[in-house]
Amino acid sequence: MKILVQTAPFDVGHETNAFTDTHKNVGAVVTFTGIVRDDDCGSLDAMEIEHYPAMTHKAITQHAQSAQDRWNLADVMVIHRYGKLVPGDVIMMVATAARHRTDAFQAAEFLMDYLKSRAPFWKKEWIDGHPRWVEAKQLDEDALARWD
Amino acid sequence: MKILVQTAPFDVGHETNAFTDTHKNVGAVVTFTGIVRDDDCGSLDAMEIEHYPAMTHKAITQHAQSAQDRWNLADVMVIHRYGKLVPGDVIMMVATAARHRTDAFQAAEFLMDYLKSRAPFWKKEWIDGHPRWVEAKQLDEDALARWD
Amino acid sequence: MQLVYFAWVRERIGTGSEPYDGPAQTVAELVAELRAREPRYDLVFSDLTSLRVAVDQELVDFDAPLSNAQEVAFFPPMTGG
Amino acid sequence: MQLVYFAWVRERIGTGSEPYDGPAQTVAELVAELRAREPRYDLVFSDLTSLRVAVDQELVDFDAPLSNAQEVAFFPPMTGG
Repeated sequence: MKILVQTAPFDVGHETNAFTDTHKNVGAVVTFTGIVRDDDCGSLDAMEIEHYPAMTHKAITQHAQSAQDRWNLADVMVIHRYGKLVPGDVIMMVATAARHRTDAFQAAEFLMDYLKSRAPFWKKEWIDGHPRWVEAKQLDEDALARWD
Repeated sequence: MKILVQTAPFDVGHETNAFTDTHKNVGAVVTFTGIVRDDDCGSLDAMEIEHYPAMTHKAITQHAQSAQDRWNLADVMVIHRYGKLVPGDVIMMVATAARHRTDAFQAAEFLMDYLKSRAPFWKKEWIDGHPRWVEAKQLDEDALARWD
Repeated sequence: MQLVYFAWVRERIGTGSEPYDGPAQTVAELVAELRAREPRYDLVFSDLTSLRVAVDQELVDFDAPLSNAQEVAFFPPMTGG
Repeated sequence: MQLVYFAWVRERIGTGSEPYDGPAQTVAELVAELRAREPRYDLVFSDLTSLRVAVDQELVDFDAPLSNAQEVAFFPPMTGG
């Protein structure tokens, strides 16, 4: 298991290959990459991600472990950035490795639903020059609830 | 849309980065990588994938288009190898790009379920020296049926 | 019209493709004609639930018509991905 | 015990952390005490449905006990990923 919380950019392709190469007898690798995209209504100048350093790594690790308890996984990786980002920047990635594709897909979706609503990150956006904190979406709560 | 059917190995990380970099205003990229893994019961020496050249590219393209009709996708990529492979070799990958993660995840799973049971590929395995054609699994048919 | 075969269908019939210019109007009629030819065909087509058929590279049912088809392909259920 | 604040909670209270050594035995009692301090606290904690709380880095409900807690964090619903 590899959990990184960092400000530095990272190379998704390089991380994907490194994650895939270290596993013997894995039939399926799923990756999710989250990218800063423009706002639906205005022009996004930048985004700042704040997090809770004492909690973030610990909380993500707990949830990665619960994914491993729940599905038959060979490995899990999460890399999440914080700090200032601009449109096109990679925010985070999740990777899951398993013998069978369904485990890899389900675990990756589960981890994403968790990271959206329960990992201690907060996004502030500057749209057309104005700052605003991104509000949590009911849609993301609903997505998380289906794993109960 | 990029659909490749080839014998040559390819670099999953490089393809993932190239796929991700070409899209503006995409928030989510999901990739699936399929890898030759050892048999559950014996030792897999090698695998040979046969396909139907006149049909393969056309059939995958049709299904990639139906994924695009069904979900809000910015792009789809499928690379599938045929010929002789050994354990650890990458067989294929799928990538989907979308504004929102649910579209990217759903479309990638849909394409995988399709490729498993409807794209004209057939796997022959050599296990402990004995060749046998891989049999289609009811599980894969069931996985496909949920999209009807 | 060309008949093409893949995977164990190809192996058991002993060729990957062969021409056909008989009277069959549907896939079912074509299958019946092939089964009557030789035991190796009869054996391959004895259980249609274990086979798939494509007419001009489109998957179809075994009762599909052959009107103007250029190529008919027989093969086992696919196992890609 | 340390109180820590994130995102707009931090901005509205005007600090990221501050010490606390009052009598509160539960998160609810702590919230009540903070609200009584100053209008900026009162405003931040006026709608608890828009807040989350963690005791020693574990998410808890607002009626959770504070026994031996080292750190209590208040913040809005998370928006990561």
